[in-house]
Amino acid sequence: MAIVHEPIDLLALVARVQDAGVGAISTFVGTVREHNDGRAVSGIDYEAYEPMATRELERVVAEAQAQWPSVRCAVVHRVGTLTVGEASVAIACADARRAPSMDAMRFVIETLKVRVPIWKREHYVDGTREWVDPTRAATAAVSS
Amino acid sequence: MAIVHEPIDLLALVARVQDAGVGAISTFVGTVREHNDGRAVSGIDYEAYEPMATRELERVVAEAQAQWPSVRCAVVHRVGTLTVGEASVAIACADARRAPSMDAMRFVIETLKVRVPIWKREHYVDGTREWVDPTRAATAAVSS
Amino acid sequence: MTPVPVLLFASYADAFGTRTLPVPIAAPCSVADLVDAMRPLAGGDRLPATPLVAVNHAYAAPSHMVMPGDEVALIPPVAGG
Amino acid sequence: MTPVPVLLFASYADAFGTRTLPVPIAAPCSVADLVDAMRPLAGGDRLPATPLVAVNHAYAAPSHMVMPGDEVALIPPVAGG
Repeated sequence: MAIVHEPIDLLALVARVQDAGVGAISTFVGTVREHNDGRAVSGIDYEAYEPMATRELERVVAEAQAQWPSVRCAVVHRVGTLTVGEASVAIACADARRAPSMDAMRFVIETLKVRVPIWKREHYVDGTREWVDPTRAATAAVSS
Repeated sequence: MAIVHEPIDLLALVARVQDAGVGAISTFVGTVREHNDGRAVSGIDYEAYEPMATRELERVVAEAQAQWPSVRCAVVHRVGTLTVGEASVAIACADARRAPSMDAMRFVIETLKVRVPIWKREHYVDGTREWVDPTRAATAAVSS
Repeated sequence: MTPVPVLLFASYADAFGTRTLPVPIAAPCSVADLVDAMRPLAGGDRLPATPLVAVNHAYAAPSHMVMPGDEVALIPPVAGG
Repeated sequence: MTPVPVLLFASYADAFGTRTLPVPIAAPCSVADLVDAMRPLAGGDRLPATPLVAVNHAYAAPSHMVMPGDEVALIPPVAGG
């Protein structure tokens, strides 16, 4: 469970949950895409309240493991400026069986998105930048 | 969509579905585990009816794309003798949004398991081998 | 009569001791008739009541007609993944 | 009175023009009172009705008491992933 400033290594994350008792590994990778809400995106700044984000990620994983006790989970979220196609978050959940690995993976990404103190500011091709607010339909544009 | 005889390269699979419009990539990896139904497993032989398995994989992916038209899917299944911890199957489903990528990934692994003509013979630590039959509670042991 | 070659895999290949079984029946014939023609052969007692059959790489119903030259395979319970 | 330093991030840091805002209120005080003391400050008009607050790296209810030395942060709507 970590906030990192470097590109995410998916295989290293998978290796952390791998084990001789594991038969299924589900992963989720979030990437920067070139469009959002109809606007052309050139990149995203990710910012975190790092000590709290790390603790929230640990709490989310602990809750997943309370619900699916045999699942092994690892999560990493990147901060800094990312370009289109780069991974911002990666989750790996491993279990003897596939259903718990998939259910836990989904729980972790859905819960992470509503609770972990991380923010993103999109850079648009037109030169503006904007903090993304999922609680509002539209956000105020801030000139870059 | 392929049957391969070499170790699976997860990152290459992810790269095949990656695209500037992609914001979410869900993957599933099936691995050989050291226990099944309480027996100690040392490895698994995977066998496929290769031309049909390839076509069934293509059909499963086509059905996923009919249900989630924007999802990009790639699947690879390995055949041959695998040891504990090695990946037998990998699926990557990418989309602008996470829900379709996760739903399509789950559909592909569940459908693959009931339809694609691939078989596995477990090698047990006690020296016996057995073809796994998911339709029967117990399968007949064949001495190695 | 030219026998119909049937491809066998996994436990079925073990049961019949071969990966290609010449089945003594003339095509055209139904899938059901083809399976019935396999039952008296050595290993045929290990077939389930309605084994899955593929014709030209697609699952085929018992009533499907097998034509000369078709690629026919018996599909044991699958266990991929 | 020693002001309570409040950590700000993202759009809130932009609104107040700083990443650590000394809020003129004496601890102990409730989270609700702390937020109210921020509203008259420059940028305070951009706060929502009930902004999320974290005390010592955990979300805190409006009635939670902030003690001297606590690490207090205002949490804008999160958008990770």
